Amino acid sequence: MLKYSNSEMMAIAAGRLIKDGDIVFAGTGVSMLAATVAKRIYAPRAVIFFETGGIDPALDEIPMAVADLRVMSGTALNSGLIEAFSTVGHRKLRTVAFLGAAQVDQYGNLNTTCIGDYHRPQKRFSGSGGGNDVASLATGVITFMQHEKRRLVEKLDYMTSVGWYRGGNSRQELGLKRGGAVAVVTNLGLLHFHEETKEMYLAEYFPGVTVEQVQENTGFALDVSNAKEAAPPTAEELAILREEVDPQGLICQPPE
Amino acid sequence: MLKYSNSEMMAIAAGRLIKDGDIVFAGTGVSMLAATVAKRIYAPRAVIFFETGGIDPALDEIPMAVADLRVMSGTALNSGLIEAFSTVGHRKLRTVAFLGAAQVDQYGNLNTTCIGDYHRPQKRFSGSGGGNDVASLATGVITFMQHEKRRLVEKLDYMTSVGWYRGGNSRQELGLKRGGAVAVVTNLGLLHFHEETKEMYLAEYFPGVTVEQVQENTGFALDVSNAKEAAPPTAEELAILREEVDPQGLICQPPE
Amino acid sequence: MTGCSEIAERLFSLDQAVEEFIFDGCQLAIGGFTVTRNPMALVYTIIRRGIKDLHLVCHSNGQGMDILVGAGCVKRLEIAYGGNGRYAPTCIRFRRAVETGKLEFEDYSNYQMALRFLAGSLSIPFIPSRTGLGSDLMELEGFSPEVRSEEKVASRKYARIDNPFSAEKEEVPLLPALNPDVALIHAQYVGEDGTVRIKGLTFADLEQAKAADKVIVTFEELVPRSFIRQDPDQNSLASFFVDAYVKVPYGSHPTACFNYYDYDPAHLNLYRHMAEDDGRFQEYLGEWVYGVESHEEYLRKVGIDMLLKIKASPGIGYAPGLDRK
Amino acid sequence: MTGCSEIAERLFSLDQAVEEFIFDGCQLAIGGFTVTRNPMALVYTIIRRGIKDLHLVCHSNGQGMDILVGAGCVKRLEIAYGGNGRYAPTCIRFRRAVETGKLEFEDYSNYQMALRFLAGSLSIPFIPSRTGLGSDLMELEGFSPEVRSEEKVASRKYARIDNPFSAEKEEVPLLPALNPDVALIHAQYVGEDGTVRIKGLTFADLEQAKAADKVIVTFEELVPRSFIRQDPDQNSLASFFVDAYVKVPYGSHPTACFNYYDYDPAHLNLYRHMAEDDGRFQEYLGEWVYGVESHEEYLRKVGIDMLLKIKASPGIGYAPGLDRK
Repeated sequence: MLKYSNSEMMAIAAGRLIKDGDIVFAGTGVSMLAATVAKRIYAPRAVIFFETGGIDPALDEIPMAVADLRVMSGTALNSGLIEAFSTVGHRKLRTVAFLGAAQVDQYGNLNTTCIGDYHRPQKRFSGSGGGNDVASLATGVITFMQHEKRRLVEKLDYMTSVGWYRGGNSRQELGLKRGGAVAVVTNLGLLHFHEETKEMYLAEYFPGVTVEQVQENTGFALDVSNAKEAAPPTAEELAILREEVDPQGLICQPPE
Repeated sequence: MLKYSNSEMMAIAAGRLIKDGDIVFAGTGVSMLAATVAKRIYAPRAVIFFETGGIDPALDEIPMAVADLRVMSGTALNSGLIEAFSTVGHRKLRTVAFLGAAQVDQYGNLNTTCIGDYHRPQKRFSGSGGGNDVASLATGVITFMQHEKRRLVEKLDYMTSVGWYRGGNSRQELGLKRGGAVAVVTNLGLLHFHEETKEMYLAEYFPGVTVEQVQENTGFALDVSNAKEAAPPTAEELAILREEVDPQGLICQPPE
Repeated sequence: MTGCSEIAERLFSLDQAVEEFIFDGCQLAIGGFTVTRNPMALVYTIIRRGIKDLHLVCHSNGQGMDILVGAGCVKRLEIAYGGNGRYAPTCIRFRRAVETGKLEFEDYSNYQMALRFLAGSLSIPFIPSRTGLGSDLMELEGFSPEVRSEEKVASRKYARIDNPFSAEKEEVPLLPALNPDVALIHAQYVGEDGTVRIKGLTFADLEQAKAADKVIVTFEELVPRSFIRQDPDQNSLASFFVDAYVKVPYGSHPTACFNYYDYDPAHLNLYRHMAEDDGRFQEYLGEWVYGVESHEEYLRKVGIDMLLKIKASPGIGYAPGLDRK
Repeated sequence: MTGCSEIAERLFSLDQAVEEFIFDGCQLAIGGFTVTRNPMALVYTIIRRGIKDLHLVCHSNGQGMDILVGAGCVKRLEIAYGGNGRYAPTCIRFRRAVETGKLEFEDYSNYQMALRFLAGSLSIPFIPSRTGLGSDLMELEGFSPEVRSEEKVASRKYARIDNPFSAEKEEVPLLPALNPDVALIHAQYVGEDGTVRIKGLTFADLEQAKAADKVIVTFEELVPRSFIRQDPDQNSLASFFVDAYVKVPYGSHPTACFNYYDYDPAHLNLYRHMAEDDGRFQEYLGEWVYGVESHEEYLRKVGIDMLLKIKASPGIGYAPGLDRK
């Protein structure tokens, strides 16, 4: 059996969600890998771009930040923040964004700002960056996070980026015309959202993970009734990830 | 005595109004010549630019339109309309604009749109173009026109571009924070505006023109009490205009 | 159509592109400015194919606007400037149409039209502007209430609000965004990857393209991916904004195209002369538009002598010494 | 200062530029983004000269923001993202300052901050935006009413109006424009005529520069007029927007500068380590900022070995194979 790490599984599981021709708004870290894996395997005509304005970079090396010189090298076009974000929100484009977060709630809303009181937090994080913008404007958002009770919570300490807001139609009622949370990819599995209620449910658990493990590490009641085991990474997926996408092992270290 | 044509006198009289370091928003025709003469003689550090976005072009040949390729050749920077107009209105820049018009009133307001009813005019002109914008935003406007009773009128058929509006402080009260009409240059002389009332007065009449001639050709009562004769073009001014600025004689033909 | 990285399936002929994307009554924006980089080959194709009732949204699209109006393709016009530089201080067929009541029209300024396209490109419904205050641009509406109620027509010409961020009362005019059905752009370069590069001034072309539902790009030259990606800072429009590409050398003749060719002064003078009379104008259309079967035939009519005369000088971008009277 | 076509009188040293244009309490915007093209040489000079009470307006100005906050120069901060990529998912001194109540701060998003600079650059008082709806960015204000009443602070974080162009009720959020007292930008090229060319992504640098009252540009290379005017489509900022130029090779170290040098991973890791502890951070400032008399001395401390390691490869723009762990 193939050996692979948690973050390799996450990158590949998320990459599989990208459709050919999608415009993929990538962050750094695992989301970069997921986008690049997707483009090299499932969605050759996907276009990867960054909030900083670099469109379809060569990505011969992994960027360590969205402003890394590697996101502006070999691109189709270099521009700026205004152009990039107006592209995310452009009605004629299907744009899918990868985000990370410190907390997510059952409606896919995200906190990347703080734990505790906003004005005097116990723990401060980076803040929205472009997170709120892409969550507001993109066709869909895929979020990465570690699966822990304190991260998958009933109530966010701060709602930085809106997913399905309070469920149902509440997102549209805010004036957000499209978009919403597509999936949350954790180290334990893949979470989707019910079509009507917009509540989170467990779609797939990764090989070696149990449904109980997922439930124990989730801070709210999670529908697991339709959960099945995810397909493990294939040899091809792993080879491309390790040899082409991140040969320096900057993001994912394969298991010893 | 040097011979020169009316339009040569106009270009030179207007050119003399430019201060060194001004950002000069030029149109085509005589205003182009005025701007170029000014830069080559009185204001070497003036920057000529166009509403289409070309900044400080080489102008080895006279442009025939503000989108002529000659306004984008040898420039410091080529951009677009948004950048150009936001530059005209930039509070840190002293921007002077040259405009033409079909009609002007005693407060320096301009009509470049129509004669007769707006919806079904006797005569339709080009419209505002960037005229209203620079009249609203620039530090000052200098207008060129033929001196005729039907052109210098008490009431405009259509107020395309605002000068001093209804005189006094009325321009500021509209919300136009700076700017206003600096001068009108006609084939007969140079018209300025009273500091308080903002009413037009005759500042200079060109050599060979009489004060009476100016009055007869003006459609409203004109203060001529401080008028004096303008200095004729110097040999240097004419030489630069004819040999360097418009050697093809596309705009001004010297007299036979 | 999104994210295609190669353009084979989006390469059209002029006729195919017009047939596919331009319909009677559609709202249309054309790129360029007066005598430069108007998408003339597409404009001629629109006329030839008898498209009608266009709602044209223009800043200063001189030559392309005038011939579309003159040929009767335009029902409704929003415009800032109906002139063509020294070759027509007021565009002649435009003027005739307004004076004879043949057009629904409404005036804005150039900055206002550019800002309206910018707002459309940013997907925001309006944008503030400081221009227009006190003028008849703000006092007089061109469109009737019936026109105002139609789709793609702004419900009001302007709005005014009190600046909510200011302690003192300060009125701010708002301009409604534009989102045309189609934008037509002529560019110098398109890469094999579909990336568009415009050289020289871009006017409001990029805002128009990003504001439009569909975008057709005609271009002078198809260049290798390696060329267009050598310096991506220079590129103008990403492939995913473009719905159709048409290769049309001299595609903006008789208007100019920086680094490729100057405007054709003889043709612009001919046009002016022909446009001055209704009958002559029909002759002009017969000879130069309806009677021409292809863009190649059009270029043969212009003739190699003239194409060499207007050829741009490298490093200068225009044709120095061209007789432009 | 307007319209000067040569820049001799606007060439300053780092110290002169900071002395002339940056004052205690001023509102400051810095260019670049996280690990790239921060105007670090100017930032160090600000710290060294003991400027205090800055009101910093940032989108994601990682490294420059963090050290200014850490050195105690910043009283008030508007920010979208206080991180530095993989080298500091949350900037450490920023985080410490917020958690210990040492800062007045308010959160926006990156697009919102960029749009606020755009509005400032267009001289309009506000701009609509579709982002933020429903989130705590709109629900929670960071600044107190007292802070709100101060000059250069927006009277409200957002406003909401009903779209006056829409028949149905549609609420639109408005963002207040930003017009900082000073913007600091680091560019690759400045021409002898003062024209600025930035290569690679421009982030919100150009909007920041055009929104600001005063602009200081540091740059890698002074190039002839003939070079900068060879292809003016590539240029970024006209001379008349710039108040002071300072030639500073490696002026954005340890952040990167496209085509010139990559970020310095060793230094960013050193910074992270030193920033984690209050005492160590003072040591870092002592060694790398206060204890350094000139930019040349700073570069000697970085060392030629590292400068060669981070040197960008032509045609690629970064340093391939650089150890970035």
